[in-house]
Amino acid sequence: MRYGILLMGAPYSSQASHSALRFAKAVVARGHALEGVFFYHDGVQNAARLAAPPQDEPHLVDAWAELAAEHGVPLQVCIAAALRRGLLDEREAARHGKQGHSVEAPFELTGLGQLVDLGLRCDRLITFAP
Amino acid sequence: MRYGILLMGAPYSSQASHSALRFAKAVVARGHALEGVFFYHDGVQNAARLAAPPQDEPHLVDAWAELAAEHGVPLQVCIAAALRRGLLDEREAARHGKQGHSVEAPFELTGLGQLVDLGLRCDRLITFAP
Amino acid sequence: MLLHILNRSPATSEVYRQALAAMGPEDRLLLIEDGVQGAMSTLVGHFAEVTGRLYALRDDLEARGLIAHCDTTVAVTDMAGFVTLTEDADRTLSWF
Amino acid sequence: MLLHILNRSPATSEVYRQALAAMGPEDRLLLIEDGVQGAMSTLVGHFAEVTGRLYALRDDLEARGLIAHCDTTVAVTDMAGFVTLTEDADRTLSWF
Amino acid sequence: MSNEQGDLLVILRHGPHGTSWLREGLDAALVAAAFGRRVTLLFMGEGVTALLPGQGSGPLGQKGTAPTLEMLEMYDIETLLVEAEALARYGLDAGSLMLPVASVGQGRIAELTASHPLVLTF
Amino acid sequence: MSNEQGDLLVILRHGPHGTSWLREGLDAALVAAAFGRRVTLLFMGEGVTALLPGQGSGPLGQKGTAPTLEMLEMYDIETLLVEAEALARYGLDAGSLMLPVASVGQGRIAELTASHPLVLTF
Repeated sequence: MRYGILLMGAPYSSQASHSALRFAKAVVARGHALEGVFFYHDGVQNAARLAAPPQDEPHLVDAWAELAAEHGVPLQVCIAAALRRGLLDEREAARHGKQGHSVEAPFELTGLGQLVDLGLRCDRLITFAP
Repeated sequence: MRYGILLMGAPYSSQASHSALRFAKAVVARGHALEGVFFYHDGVQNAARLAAPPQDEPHLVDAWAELAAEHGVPLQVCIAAALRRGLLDEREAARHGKQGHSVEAPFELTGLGQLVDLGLRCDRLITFAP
Repeated sequence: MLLHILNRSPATSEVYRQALAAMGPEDRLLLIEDGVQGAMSTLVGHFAEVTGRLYALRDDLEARGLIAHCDTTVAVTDMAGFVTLTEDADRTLSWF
Repeated sequence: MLLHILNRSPATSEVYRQALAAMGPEDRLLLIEDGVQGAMSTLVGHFAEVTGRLYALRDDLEARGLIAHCDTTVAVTDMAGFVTLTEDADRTLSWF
Repeated sequence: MSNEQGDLLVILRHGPHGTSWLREGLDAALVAAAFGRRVTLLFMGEGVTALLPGQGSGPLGQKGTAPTLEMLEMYDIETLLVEAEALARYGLDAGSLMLPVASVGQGRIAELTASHPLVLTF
Repeated sequence: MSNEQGDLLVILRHGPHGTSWLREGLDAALVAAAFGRRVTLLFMGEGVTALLPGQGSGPLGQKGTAPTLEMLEMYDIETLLVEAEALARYGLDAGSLMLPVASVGQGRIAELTASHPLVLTF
């Protein structure tokens, strides 16, 4: 089956990111196709490239990037939710006249339409929220 | 009287930042001394220098910086809560081997001890949380 | 006398019980943000034990279209009044 | 048949009522995260109307020291079982 | 899409101003509608307070969600449902809300969640 | 400080793993204690579940808060109070928790909040 995940919780503040990542791995292990993870609301914080958690805690940003690298899962971040929260890639930073950026590949800023598309295209969309 | 504020909500996600800022202005207008604002939990997101909200919405990061400039209010950000959430100033970015930074003056990364100090030093500590 | 500050609605969250449990006989309770829903005549019964010591923030009532629904037993206050409430109290506690 | 997923405790949040209100007669309810508190024998009564269709995630029960408190009427499942539950259902809805 | 109910059910469970859930849920509904999807909105629990008349801007000038709700018709989002139990809990009357809505009971809510290909909760 | 109750009352109202409130509240308590302040902990509502024995690490290996609680004594945080009503609601017995605690009723909680120079809620 084709699965999609909607993640709306920030890492470290709530367990939503842990649950989503764990579910994603179980979906892939079961042989399903994970068509994408869409990050909305506070979930966009999962794309914060500067996150520096203590070494004895899981690094969730890196864990998502590893999932993308190993299984080709697109990591789509709602651009409107991200900009409000200070999460900009290089292109958006330039557009807004800001020095530096806080989001990088494999996370990609995209529109909310991609969430609707993911939800209607997949057989299952599972939401994890704070 | 001497006032302190503890802010634990992220801007845009909850009203806590709006309430705290509005209360801060009312405290100053009333002639009290606002000795500091301490940002903890998701409140550290108020220091996200790259925040780019739509132009018809209040820019909370800038509003805090204006409060600091006009009234000399220290803006203290819990360093442990900030690092986990991807909020690093130039010094911490260098220390963690990251290119770029997401926090700048007048926000300053500091330890939790400053919260206890603020709470015990002030006549009133008001907490705003999500 | 302490000022307790509650920002959750009694219709959605049990947190209001904690605020009430922690209140002394003279303490006051200020409803802010989504907490002002508790000032509605239909919900104010949750705060019966602190009648006369219950306040709600006008700005938050107005933003939500709740002024007309606010019970007459609730003291409506503006931001300056919020500051005064914190002055009058020895300390404040927030419940969220 | 839908799978509903609840991550809030009935002891703190009224959200469980929304999940129950939205459930059809065959739908199932999976408790995860803080929601697994609802599987405790002392709290499971909130879910009486879905007895036999109530599941709880083992990982989250174990992490919280709640395995021994879990009511015998609740079906405990692991992550692979979570995926199976989503396969068996037509869709899932999350309540938070 | 063959479903007469529409493609997408968006369940809104939060009031205005306190959090961004309502706004972000509405944004999802508007985008879906703009892409040609038929959208049904269901206001549950605290969500019914989103429909109170006479809302204002927030304390620092944030515009709130009422102006967005007033635009729903332009996006062809015309099916607005409210949970009957929530209306009762808040002591509100469906006819007193800022937009025309239909009140739905518990059984109907289960039918709605079962019949829409995509359901999002906010 | 002359107050025999101690300087700081930290009220913990969330369980482990689900959110970071419990950990961040404990961190504040530990820091205050490390700076020589006398700290009292009060577990209210869901917070009592922080004291359940037999907790494990989280699903991705996050260590949780139980190891931190076991270190409290080293920080001279010895006054651990739990809300009696919360124990009853969860069907727990004070004696079955992972640390020695005292159960306190509603009137005592109001006394505690009134008598501490600084009270923080998490």
